[in-house]
Amino acid sequence: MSLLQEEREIILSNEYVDNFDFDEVEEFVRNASKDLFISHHFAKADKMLVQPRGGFPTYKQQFDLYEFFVESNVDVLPLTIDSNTRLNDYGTAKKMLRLSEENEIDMLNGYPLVNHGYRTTRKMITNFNKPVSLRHGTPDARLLIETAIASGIFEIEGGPITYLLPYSKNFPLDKAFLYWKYVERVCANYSELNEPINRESFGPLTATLVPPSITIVIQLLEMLLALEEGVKSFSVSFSQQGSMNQDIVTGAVIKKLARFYAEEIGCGDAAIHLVYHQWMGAFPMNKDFAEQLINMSTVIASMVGADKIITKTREEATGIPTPQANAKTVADTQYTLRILNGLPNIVDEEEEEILTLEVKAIMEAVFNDPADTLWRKVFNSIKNGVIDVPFSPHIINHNNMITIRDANKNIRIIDRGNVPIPDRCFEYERAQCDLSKDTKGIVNDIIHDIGIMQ
Amino acid sequence: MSLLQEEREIILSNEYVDNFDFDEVEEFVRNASKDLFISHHFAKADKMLVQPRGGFPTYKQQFDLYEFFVESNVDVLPLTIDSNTRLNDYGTAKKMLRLSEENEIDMLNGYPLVNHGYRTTRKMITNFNKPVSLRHGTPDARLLIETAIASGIFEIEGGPITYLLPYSKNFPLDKAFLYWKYVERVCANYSELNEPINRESFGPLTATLVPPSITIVIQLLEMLLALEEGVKSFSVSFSQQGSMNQDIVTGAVIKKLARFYAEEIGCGDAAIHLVYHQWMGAFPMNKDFAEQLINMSTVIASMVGADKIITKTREEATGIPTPQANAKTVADTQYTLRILNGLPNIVDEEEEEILTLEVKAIMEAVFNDPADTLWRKVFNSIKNGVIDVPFSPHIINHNNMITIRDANKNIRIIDRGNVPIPDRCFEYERAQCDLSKDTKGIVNDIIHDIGIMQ
Amino acid sequence: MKVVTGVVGNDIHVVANRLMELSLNARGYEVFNLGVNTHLEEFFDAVVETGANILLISSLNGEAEGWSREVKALKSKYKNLDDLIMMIGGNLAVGRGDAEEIERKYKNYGFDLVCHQIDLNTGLDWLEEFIEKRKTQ
Amino acid sequence: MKVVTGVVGNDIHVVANRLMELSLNARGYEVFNLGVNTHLEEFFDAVVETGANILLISSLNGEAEGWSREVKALKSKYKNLDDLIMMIGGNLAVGRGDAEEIERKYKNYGFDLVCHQIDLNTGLDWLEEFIEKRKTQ
Repeated sequence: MSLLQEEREIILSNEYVDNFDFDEVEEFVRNASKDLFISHHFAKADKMLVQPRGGFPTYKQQFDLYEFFVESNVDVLPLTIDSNTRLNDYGTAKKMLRLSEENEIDMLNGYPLVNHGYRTTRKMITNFNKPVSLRHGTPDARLLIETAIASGIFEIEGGPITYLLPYSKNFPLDKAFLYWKYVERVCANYSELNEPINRESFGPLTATLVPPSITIVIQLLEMLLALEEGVKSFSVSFSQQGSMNQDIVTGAVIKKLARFYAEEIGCGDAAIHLVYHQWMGAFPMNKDFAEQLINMSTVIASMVGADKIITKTREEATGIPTPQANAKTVADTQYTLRILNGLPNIVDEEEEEILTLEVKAIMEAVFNDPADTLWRKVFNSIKNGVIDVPFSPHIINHNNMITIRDANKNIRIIDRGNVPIPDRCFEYERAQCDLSKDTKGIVNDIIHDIGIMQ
Repeated sequence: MSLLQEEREIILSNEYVDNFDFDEVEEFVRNASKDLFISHHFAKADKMLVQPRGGFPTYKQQFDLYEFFVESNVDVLPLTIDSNTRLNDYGTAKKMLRLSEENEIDMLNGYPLVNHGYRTTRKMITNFNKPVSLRHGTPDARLLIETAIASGIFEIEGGPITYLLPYSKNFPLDKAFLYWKYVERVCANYSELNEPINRESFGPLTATLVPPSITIVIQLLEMLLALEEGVKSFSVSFSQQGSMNQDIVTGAVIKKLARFYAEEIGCGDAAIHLVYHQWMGAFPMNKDFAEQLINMSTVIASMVGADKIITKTREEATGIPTPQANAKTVADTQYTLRILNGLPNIVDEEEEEILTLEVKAIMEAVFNDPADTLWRKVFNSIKNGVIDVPFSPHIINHNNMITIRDANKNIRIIDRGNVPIPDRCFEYERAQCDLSKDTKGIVNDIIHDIGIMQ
Repeated sequence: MKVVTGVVGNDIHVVANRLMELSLNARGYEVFNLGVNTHLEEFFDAVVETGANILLISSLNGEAEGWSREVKALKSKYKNLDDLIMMIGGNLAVGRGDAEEIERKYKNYGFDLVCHQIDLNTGLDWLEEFIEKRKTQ
Repeated sequence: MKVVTGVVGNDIHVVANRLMELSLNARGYEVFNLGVNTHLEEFFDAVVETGANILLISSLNGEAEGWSREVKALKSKYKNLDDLIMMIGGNLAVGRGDAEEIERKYKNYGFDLVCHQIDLNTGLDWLEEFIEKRKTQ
């Protein structure tokens, strides 16, 4: 732990940071209530856990939000971090936090955890004694995660690929891998003291026509990078894609392959969970319709067999949802899960086989990269387009894969770019689509497909 | 048509009745717009038709309701009849209609069609030029149906069993069969003039723990009784049962067997449709939850592959829904049907086989009854408990079958009474249940099962 | 012992009635269930015809108040009903009401056992206790 | 012909940009896509580096007003850009605004073609017409 300790000191040499007492933090984690660990809830729960979204600038606002959420019967509390903290700009976050505290207006779009510090935040977390999930979007989350775990937050979302490719144009991807390697090791180390810290990848990516093969490959790779470092509890995730059947197939394949690859690298002892995001694309402006969409997402999540669902609100299209809207979604979702019974057993062998072949082919291409470590193989694979995320703004992403929806709204690959989709699978995907259209028609279709839920 | 004509005259010799001009009515039906015929919409629609509920005493109220519904994008307009008319008490209906017209308060729970008469009502129906479905609950609906068809209402719900066993304690079942025989023949005769008049059976029955085998048997028998008389378009129906899988299995079996038995009696040329009722049992008082339930019903209806869905509203638990609530449900349901894509193909072979065996065994027992006509065989089968509807208030019903829900909320038969459920099926049904409980436990379970959606 | 039971008045809700029959059967009573929508006279006629020991009337929609006043007068027209155990259960008043006040009122109307918004099995336990107590008297 | 394109400012919405690239490619242009979050200087640098004939800037969140005034001054610092076709598209004002008024304003800022809330393919049709017209002049 000496190299880690050295890096730690560099990270902590920062005027905005808590003075860390690591002995005390270890003692805290060792004796922390099992109820704070989502890994513990996953192990004992016989229902899907429900987690809303939410983060406010001030301690008081966040505390009130949690009070509200607990009354609304949430299973997992969210802590969404503000965008200044995501860019490691703690100075601006501090200023905006002070302005938010002094005025009625919110100057931050989330909770500036580093500025609040772990001593303060821990009071809130332990007060509610519910598992908290950290939602951020930070490429360099080292300081943030140290602060989170010291606060009693034992689920950390994100990863080097999923938190970078959808959000950033220029942040160096190689650095992101190294920063997240640190995060994984910190999580792994603390996991030895009590229940495991759960890591969760962010499957929705750009939430825009990403084919399931790309989503799954990235989920598996971030999982492997975490398990390599000793993480023992990991959640792969994806968001509603627009076709119920494709979601069910995606869920089946990701569960099987996560288990398969975890065992391949000798980490079969890790617990792997599945998280489903309610629709992450463009929402209808009509709030009644938004509720229909949300309810349908919950039904599909049940058919997918997710362990946790992350909810949206009826106010999604119109701005930042109120706590009331979030609480309503939670209550509605819990009710829906309660009354939804007699789920059918659904297996689409052909679609599962095609998707499995695609994922395995891409994974093989990544593993065959000549680099010495897994993260460098993955880095190279993104750089050379073996992994290509549709609609990523990042300069390293190839953007040469083209996807459209077929008649059943399944996302299909009609141009594979440099991604090694096997010929048989590629032919199958194209065979589902109307390929008679010219580019103008395809562009119009894509515009339509993006607005599919409106 | 001479015997029919004789009966007609008796029915029409009634001081509250329109002076029927049958030549004019025939001429009207012959030239009526195809859009008024739901059978025409079934044939050409590529989506599930959406039908709300609703009926008001006065012409103006009903007209306003339809105006509202048409704006809300309904596919099928409902005409719900008041309960005095259902009991053929046109005198009271007339008095209450006048009071309703003179005051602000509704003195009837539906539209008194016979009192309004066909000349008046036809103006409204043709004005909107949408198919109208007659919802009543009348054992002797002969005059009502004459009036309905003359008004341009070309879908008639009900049947001798489904409109009697859930609603009446004493009305003679044999008479109901004869009254409905008249209705079928009137529908069949008018069907020769233009598109067919569609008959629809009322599958929900008591909406209380009715097992799918009983529901399907009664649907098939009412279908056969109609086809025998020459009806060419018929809808079988059932309501949400509480287990998604059981609904899907029920839908699959009823579709297959309806086709099978229609062909058995040489009526393979008839068009058979499937109607799904959103949850008909006790609704949650929480209106937000009611909406979740309604949305889930729509999703399940899609998985069942229904041709039409009959909707409920968020106000279900609190009284008679407002037109606004009905319109909202229609808009929500249409949106849900639009965004729900990629339906999986679900086949549960074992459940389908068990259910098919049960239905065929009961049907065989009915056919083997020594009576000379089908309606007498059915009558005898209800009288001797071969057909037994749980929670029917009717004195003829045996009430000896006991059903409970298994862990997946499938309705299972644990006491078959006199219903000839084959041993193998009965063992299968019981094997799904926890039978260790005493009657006190079972009674408590039934109470709980009835409140399953609350 | 023999029980005549049913739902009085215009109520068509059959669920409670059906569960009552199941529960009474399970407790070893011989049950004569008149079902829903039964008139007061029919109950007493059935008691006489069957020689029942117990009359158990359900009323679900709070309309019991209307006809209960007639119970004593009607019962007095029949002979040999002095030992009949009279029990009523269900929703005996609109809204929650005051339970003790309601019980007092219905006992005045001639009922030995009054179960206002009482769980089915609890009510039947009371019935058994009542029968035991009467035996020992 | 060569086109430099991209989304100006802090907007990370990449969809329109990606579809623009697809559509331009399909119409036979050689496309240099600078992607989202591009600064004004980067656009002109890229035009010079690639020798592009057309500069097509997207702005999606109505913030174009802020930096558009600098376009003329900045462009004048570069040599040989007199024949460059300058086009801007997207959401050029908050809310709907008056389309003609918006077009007049952006033409004053130095754009030859202004597409405020115009369908992608319509905008590219306008570009083709403009190129044709200029050829014949």
